[in-house]
This record gives sequence, structure tokens and C-alpha cells, in this order.
Amino acid sequence: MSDIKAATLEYATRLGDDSVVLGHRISEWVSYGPFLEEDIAYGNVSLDYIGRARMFYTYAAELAADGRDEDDFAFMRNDREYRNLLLMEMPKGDFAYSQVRQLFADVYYTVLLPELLQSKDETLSAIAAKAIKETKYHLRRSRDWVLRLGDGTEESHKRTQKAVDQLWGYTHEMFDMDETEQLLADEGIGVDVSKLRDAWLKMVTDILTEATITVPEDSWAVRGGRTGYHTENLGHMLTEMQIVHRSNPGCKW
Amino acid sequence: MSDIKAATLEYATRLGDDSVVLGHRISEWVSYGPFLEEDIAYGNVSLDYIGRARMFYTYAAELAADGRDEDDFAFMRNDREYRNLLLMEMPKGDFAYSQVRQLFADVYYTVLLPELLQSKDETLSAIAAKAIKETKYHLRRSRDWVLRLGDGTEESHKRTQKAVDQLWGYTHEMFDMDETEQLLADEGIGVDVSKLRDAWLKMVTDILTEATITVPEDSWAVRGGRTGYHTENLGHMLTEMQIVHRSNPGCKW
Amino acid sequence: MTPQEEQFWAKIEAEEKIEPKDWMPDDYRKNLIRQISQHAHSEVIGMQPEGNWITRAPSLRRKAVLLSKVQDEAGHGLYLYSACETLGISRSEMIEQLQTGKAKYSSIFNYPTLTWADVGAIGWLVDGAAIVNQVSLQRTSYGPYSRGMIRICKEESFHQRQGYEAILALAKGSPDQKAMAQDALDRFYWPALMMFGPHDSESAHSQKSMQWKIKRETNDDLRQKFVDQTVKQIEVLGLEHPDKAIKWNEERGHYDSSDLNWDEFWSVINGNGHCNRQRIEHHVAAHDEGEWVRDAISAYNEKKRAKKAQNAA
Amino acid sequence: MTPQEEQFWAKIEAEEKIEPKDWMPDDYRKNLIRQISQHAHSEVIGMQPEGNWITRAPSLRRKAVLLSKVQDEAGHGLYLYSACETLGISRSEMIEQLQTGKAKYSSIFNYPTLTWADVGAIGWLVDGAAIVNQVSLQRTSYGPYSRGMIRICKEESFHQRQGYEAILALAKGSPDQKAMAQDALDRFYWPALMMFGPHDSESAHSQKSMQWKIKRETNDDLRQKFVDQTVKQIEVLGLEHPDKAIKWNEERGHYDSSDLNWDEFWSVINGNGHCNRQRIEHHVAAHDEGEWVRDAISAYNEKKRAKKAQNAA
Repeated sequence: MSDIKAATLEYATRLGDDSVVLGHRISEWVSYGPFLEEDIAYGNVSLDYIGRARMFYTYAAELAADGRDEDDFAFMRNDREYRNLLLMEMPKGDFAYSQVRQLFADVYYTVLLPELLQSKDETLSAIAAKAIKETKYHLRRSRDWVLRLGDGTEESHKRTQKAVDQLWGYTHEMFDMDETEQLLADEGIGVDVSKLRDAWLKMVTDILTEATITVPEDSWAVRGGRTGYHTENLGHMLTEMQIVHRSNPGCKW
Repeated sequence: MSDIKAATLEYATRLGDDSVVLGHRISEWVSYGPFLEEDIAYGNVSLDYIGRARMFYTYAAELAADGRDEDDFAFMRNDREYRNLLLMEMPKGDFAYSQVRQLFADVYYTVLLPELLQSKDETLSAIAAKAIKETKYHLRRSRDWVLRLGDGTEESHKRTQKAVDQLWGYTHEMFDMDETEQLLADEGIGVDVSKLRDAWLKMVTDILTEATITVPEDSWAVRGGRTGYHTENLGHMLTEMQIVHRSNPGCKW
Repeated sequence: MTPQEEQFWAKIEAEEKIEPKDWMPDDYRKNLIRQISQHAHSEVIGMQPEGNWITRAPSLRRKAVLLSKVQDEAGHGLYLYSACETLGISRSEMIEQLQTGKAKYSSIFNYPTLTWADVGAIGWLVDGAAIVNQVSLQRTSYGPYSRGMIRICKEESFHQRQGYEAILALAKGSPDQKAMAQDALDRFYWPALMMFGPHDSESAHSQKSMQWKIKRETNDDLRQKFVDQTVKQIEVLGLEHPDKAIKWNEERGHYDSSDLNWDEFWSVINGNGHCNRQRIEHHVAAHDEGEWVRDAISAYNEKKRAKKAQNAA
Repeated sequence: MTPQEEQFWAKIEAEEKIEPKDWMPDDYRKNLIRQISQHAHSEVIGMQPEGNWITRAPSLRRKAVLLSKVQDEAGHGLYLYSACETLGISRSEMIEQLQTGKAKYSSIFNYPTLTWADVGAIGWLVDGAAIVNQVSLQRTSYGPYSRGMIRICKEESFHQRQGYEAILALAKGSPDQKAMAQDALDRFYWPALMMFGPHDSESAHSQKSMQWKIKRETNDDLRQKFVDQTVKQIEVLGLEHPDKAIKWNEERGHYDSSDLNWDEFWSVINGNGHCNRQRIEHHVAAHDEGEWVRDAISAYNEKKRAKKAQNAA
């Protein structure tokens, strides 16, 4: 396998991991939302991410060409093999926590996907095209929520500020590059995320400010998702996600 | 295998299941207790139950004589195969909930074990002998807690009463007999639990009354643990308990 | 009979729909509220037993299908709450009735989902039974309910096919998977039959509902339809029929089947199901935890309104 | 020097223990409180990374061993809190200092436990490093602390053997298990070395502590002992040594090893570890949730006291 192909396989896996992990976290809200409309909305967003994961993994499987399919990528790798950003694996927390995480992710995809759309790799570009539309809806939703929660009651403001403070340190690694991603960026296949932080920070700052929320200082940063060095949360999540699949080796569903 | 041997195997498995499930639930409290002494006490009680499970399963494995060991019984059966009483699998809930469940279980063993001690089956009798000593300590502890919580603050009283009301309907099946257990009771091997309810009820009533807690009416009863018909809680518990074992088939630890 | 009553009955007679603005007898309204809200609550509570497996679905495709299905149920709940609101009851009143036990939901959801196969069984059997009932309710006399049923039936049929397909994959899979499918069928077949309610002779609300054309076919007739259609489906799966007495009756043109265990039915309804308490506690907990969120929205909207008013002044 | 001071230093000189009732310099007391409470907090926070695997332990025996170990840690915490209380600080003050970040705990517990092998690695390497330190602290000048160390060391040695044995089972197991063991070794080896603290030249508290005989050996000397003893253990496991530069130095009679990445050490201490926030949040959450329980005990005891007083009157 060429270096570029191997890097693309790794890249598609990373993006698939981000999607499946965040999609799973969102799905934990179903039947637990503050009202019925929100259960539906959560279902929608989760479905978009699961769908995205399937496209990325299917492409990864195609590149790997070793007989694995999308489910092997999702269900047969442990947390040391997962390559998602740590932000995605943080537990669902309260409603403010989930919506703030969602805002951070949605703005990230808002600045990332138009770049991925330009990829020379047609599959990645096609996935980006589909995802861009979804992300517009996602961002409208998480932005609205953060505005309402931040500028709602004293309690909702406090919870929202706390969530922002708790999650901020997990946003830095979203803009880290490593050799694999640099190679793909140089080839016009992957995105140079290190160039996206300013745009992300501006959008997030605008929204948080409107929501009367203070943007935290960059006093700490946790990193490791892209090297499979995760928080303890991911293992518990994968335990639940993988139990049926792993308990019945080699079965079709 | 003779009928009696098969029944004894089933019986040892049931008693092992009760122990491992309750032991696991208690272990969920470690590092979550209201103070350090309580973390230690929880650890103690959990250890006793895990130890008991190992003795019962080891005996079951000996009777089965099909190459399985204690861990095969604990980690390779799913919730449809588990035969524990439903009371044991209920989630940890708050501290009052766990202590009330513990009281119900401890009084149960207080009336059950002296009978099992009389078993013609020497292994069962020996396990009972060891467990009786532990149970004395367990009951002293859960009794003290229920007294203090029931007759403590308004809030602790409310939580304790709620826990009693929520768990009461799961206590009835503890005194159900089926053919297997009847056969063993007739043979002087197993205990006729249907004869134990009065004694259990009297002890529990005395303690609850002293704790200023109202003994609920018998308005509902959920049954099914002994036939493998569980609540949705057990599946989630076994998911976590079995994931590492099942993800590495055939390994030694 | 008053002119209003005459007009009402004439419409019923002529198979015309009663609409929210129309006059209707108090009992008709009450009965409808009872039936529609129960239906809505069933959709909402029904999210839980299947939702229990969203995080454990064994493939990404199944996970997506299940998510989508549970989402549809939420949508049906919403739609039915709206239909019911046209009768003069608010959603928060209905939710309170559900949480206090004053309003019911289908007792089928008091049974636990114990394995992945249960998700398939619910889609196939529970949604299947629901559809048989709902198809007949497409012709119900109350307009918003009838239109709701037409819309809901389409999605339910889709769910049923997906459920059946999920069970089929298991039935044709490994021995463990097949056993899982059989087990789910054995557990959900009987409760599904009971979803149609007591025998006609013992059904409290049936007769009046039939006259009002709120109900269009009797419990026993609907149940027979379901029994008949399920026999062939079980054959295709290669599973054993849970009813050993099932037998084609040439004369009746229907399958004969065993008597149902109504004691168990009533026992579960009356609180002895595995999940009666759990389902309501789950609903209450989620609702209570959502209170600060709903408060935040009100406060936010109030601020915006005040600001707008200030700007306008 | 006051007579008190002279007496104090004479005792130190003579290797006699300072006891709670003895006079001691303020700084000695403060330093001891800092060190013992940090040690106690480390035992308590240390329950979390291993506790994370209690519910997932892959065999009943391992589950029991792990439960027992975590329970011992709680016991050590308790014992050390008591030792520290003899210096005039209450347990609740210490807990508050922990929760507000004023008191520290060993930074090793800011690293996550990611696989089952990590439990073994912690027992073997982290407890192993702790013992090297604690053995030297058995001779510490403060009586209660010294006696605590003697007791704790016995149990820790037991834990270390169990941890090593757990890793051995993995190292001799399937390829996946062996990989898991190697991975855990690779991740925990370096942080374990850093447990001994900065180089002697950069250690803020070391010199004074040595004079007071609170500390008995320097960070670097203790670290060297640990490095030396671990080489052979890794060989027996058949795993690769994480330090490619490890080499026997005949002249020194010790192993030479790579420089440590102190930037990472400080980075983790200063908040960039995976679990800094998680550990404290967990502790605070459990403590807060326990408040109503502690209140209940007070209320109950108060009632009993009042009743007794009434009966006596």
C-alpha cells in the first residue's frame, strides 16, 4: 500500500471514529430529552453522524481491502485502536454539557467540511458535500440552544458556563496536525486543521458572547485521541456499544 | 446425571448467581460512598459475596464435570441464563436504596443459611457455615443503616421509605419454590424457602418499624429471576461485567 | 334528540368525519381523549423498551434503523398529542395523567426487552398488531384521529417490515442467533395478542365506541386477523409457533388457537409487569431533569419579548 | 536555640521519634501535614483508576483481588488521615484542601487506566515505586507516620506481588494479552519514575525534609533503586524495556537510563493530564451525594442522645 493510500485509510478511520463516537453519545439522549421534540431532534443528529461514520468506514474498508467491513471498524477495535478526538467521547453530562460539546463540534465541522469538499479524493469530497448540509442544521440547533441556555435563567447560565469551562481544554487537539495529516494536506487530500483554529475561535467566541458566556483562557489542554490515548470514558462507551457484536463472533445482523 | 445431581447443579448455580450479582452491585459503590469507612465496608461485603459465588460456582462446575470452571459460569452465560433473584440485580440507586436492598437480602440469608447448614450435601452445608458468620456482620451493618436513615432526617426518611416501597414487590419471589427446589427440599439437600417468609417478614417488620418506616402492603410482585426472566437491569450489568472476558475468548487471567 | 345530536349522528351514519369545531357528545369527547391519549402515551413509553438497545445494536445499519424507528415513535406521539389537543386537553395535562397513572399506555411496554432479538420481535409483532388495529382506525369517525392513523400506518408498516427482517437475519443466522429469535417470539407472541384487549364480551368500552365509530372492528375480529397473518410469517422464519394448538379451520376460514392467559394480562396491567414502575419512573426522571431547560427557554423568550417591546416603544 | 528546640534536635539526632504531644517547630509540622495529607489523598484518589476496572475484572479471582486492594487503599487513606490529625488538622479540612486543589495527590493518578493490564501495571510499577519510597519512610522522624509506613509497606508489598502476577499472566498469555501488558508497561513506566519527584537539584522541599529526617533518602537515589529492581522484572516477563537506553554501569553498580521528560511531568501536574479534573469531580460528586447520609447520622445520633438525656433526667 502506498504511503498516501495508507494515510488516507488512517484519515478516513479517524473521521469515521469521530462520527460514530459522537453519534453514539447523542443517541444516549433518546427518551431522556427535556421534551418530545428534542428526542426527535437528537435522533436526527445522531442518525446523521452514524450515517457519516458508515460512509467513512466503508471507504476505509475499501482502501484496506482486507475483508473488513464498516462494522469491523466500529465493533472490533478497542479504545486503544480508536482514533477519535477526545471531545467526542466525553460523557453526555447534563443537557447544557451535551449542547456545548455539540456547538464546539458543529462549528468545527462548519470550518472543516468546506475544506474537505476541496479534497482531490473524490470519496472524501462527496462525503463532505453531504455532511455540509447536515451540519448547517446541526449548528443552527446547537447555536440556538447555547444562546437560550446561556441567556436563560441563572441556573441554565451557570450550567452552560460550567460546561464551556469543562470542555474547553478538549478543543485544542482538534487543530493538531501529525505526519499523516500533514502528508495528506500537502497532497490536497486532507485538511490542514492547524489553519482552522482562528475561524473556529471567532465563531465560537461570537456565539458564546451573545449567550453571555465567558470564553475561557487556554489554561490547560488534554490531547491524545488521534494516537489512541483516550480518557477513561471511551472504554465504557465501547463496552456497551460492542457487547452484542463481540459476544457473537462472526455473525451477520 | 441423576435428577438429584442435576437439581443440585442448578441449585448451586442459582445461589452462585445471587451472590455474584449482588456482590457486583455492591462493588459499584467503591469510591462512591458517603465517607471512607463506608467504602471499606462496601468492599468487605462485596468480597464476601464474590467469595461465596466462587464457592457455589466451583461446586456447580464440579457437578457439571464438563470442563467449565467458576469463570465460565460467571462470564459466559447471558442474562437469559442467569438464575438470580431479581432483587439482587436492581441497580445501585441511592445509598438508601442499596441499604434497604441489603437489609432485605441480609435478613433473607439470616433465615436461609441456618437451614442450608442442615443440608445433607456437605459442600452446601460447608458454604453455609462460612456464610452465616459473614451474614451476621452484614445484617448488623444494614440494620444499623436502615435505622439511622429511617429515623434520621426528613430527607433520609423519605428516601428510605421510597426505597422500601420500590423494592418490596421484588421480595416475594425469594420465597417461591419450583420443582427443582422442591425435589431438593424433599431430599434434605435444599431449603424450602416457602416456609421462611414469616420469619423474614417478622424480622424485617421489626427493623422497619423501629426505623419509623411503614411496611408496604403486598400490592404487587414481580417474579422471574429463577427462570431467567429478568429486568432490563441485569443485561446492562452483565455487559460491563463480561466485556473483557468475552472480548478475549479462551484466555487465562 | 336535540338538533345538534341529530346532526352528529347523521354525520356518523354517513361516514362523514367529526371535526374539532363540530358539536359532539361529552362522552364521545371523553372516550376519544382516553383512546387517543392512551395511544399517544403508548408511542412515547414505547420508545423505552427499544431505546434500551440503541446503544447496543450489533451493527451500524441496525443502529441507524433502530434510531430512526424510535424517532418515528416520538413523532407519532407528538402527532397524536396534537390530535388530542383538538379535543380541549393540553399536552402537559396529558403528561400529568400519564405520570400519575390516571391515563394508561399499552401494557405491552411493561414487558422487558432482554435481548437484541426483542427489538426485532417488537417491530414485527407489536407494531404488527398495532397496524391491524390502526388500519381499522383509519376509518374512525373523528377527523384528526383518522388522518393521524393514515399517516402513522404508513410508517408502522415500514417498521414492521424492518422488524421482521431483523428477526429473519437472526432466524437464518447462527444457532445462538436463532435461539435468540425463538425466545423473543415465545415471549412477545402472547402479549402481542393481548394488545387487542379483552374478549368482546368483556370489553368495557367497546360497544359504545363501535356505535360512535371511534372503533370500527371488535377486539376478537382484529385479533383473529393478526393470528392468521402471523402463522405464515413464522413458517418463513423456520421458527416454532409458540401456540401448539394453532390449526387451520376450513369452515371458519381462520386459524383456531389456544385460549389466552387473561390472568397474566390483568396481572401485568395491575402492576406485576417487570417494567410498570420503571417506565413511569424513567419518564418522570427525564421530565423532571428537563425542567430547568424548559424554564431557560421561557426566560429567554421573555427577555427577547421584553427587548422587542422596548425597542418598539 | 530554645531548650525546646534543643530537645527536638537532640531527638532527631538520636533517631528517636517525635510524638504528637512533643514540641515541634512550626515548619516541621506544616511540612509533615503537607506530606502526610498528600500521601493520604493519593491513597484515596488512587482508588479511582483501579476502581475503574472492578466491574470489568475478567475473572472472579481477579475481581476479588482488585476489590481487596482498593479496599486496602481506602484503609491506608484512613490510617494516614488519622496520623495527620495528630498534627492538629481535621479530616474535613484535609478533604476541603484536596477538593479545592490546595492539597495535592500523586500525579500518577492523573493518568487514565485504559485496559485491564493497567490494573496490573499500577500494582507492579506504581505500588512498586511507592514501596521504595515508603520503605525509606519507615525511618521517618515522626512517630505516627513512621508506624503507619511500617504497616502500609506490608500490604503494599502484597499488592505489588499481585500486580506483577497479573501482568505475568498477561505476558505469558495470548498475543493480544501480551500486547496489552506491553502497552501498559510502556505507558506507566515513565510516570512511575516521576513519582519520586524532580531531581534532587530541583526539589523544593527536599533539603529541609532531609534535615528533619522526614525524608530519609533523596529522590534520585530512590529512583535509581526502582530502576535497578525493575530491569530484571521486565526480563522475566519477556517484555521489552520501555527505556531503550537502559544499560548496566559496572562502575556505578547501577543501571544508566534515559533522561526523563520533565516537561510532560510538569504539564500533567499543571492540569493537562487526562484525569486531573475527573478525579476531583468524582471525589466531590461522591462527597456531595453523601451529604444527606452524613446529615442523617448526625440527626439520628442527636435523637438518641436527647432520648438518653431525657431518660436519665
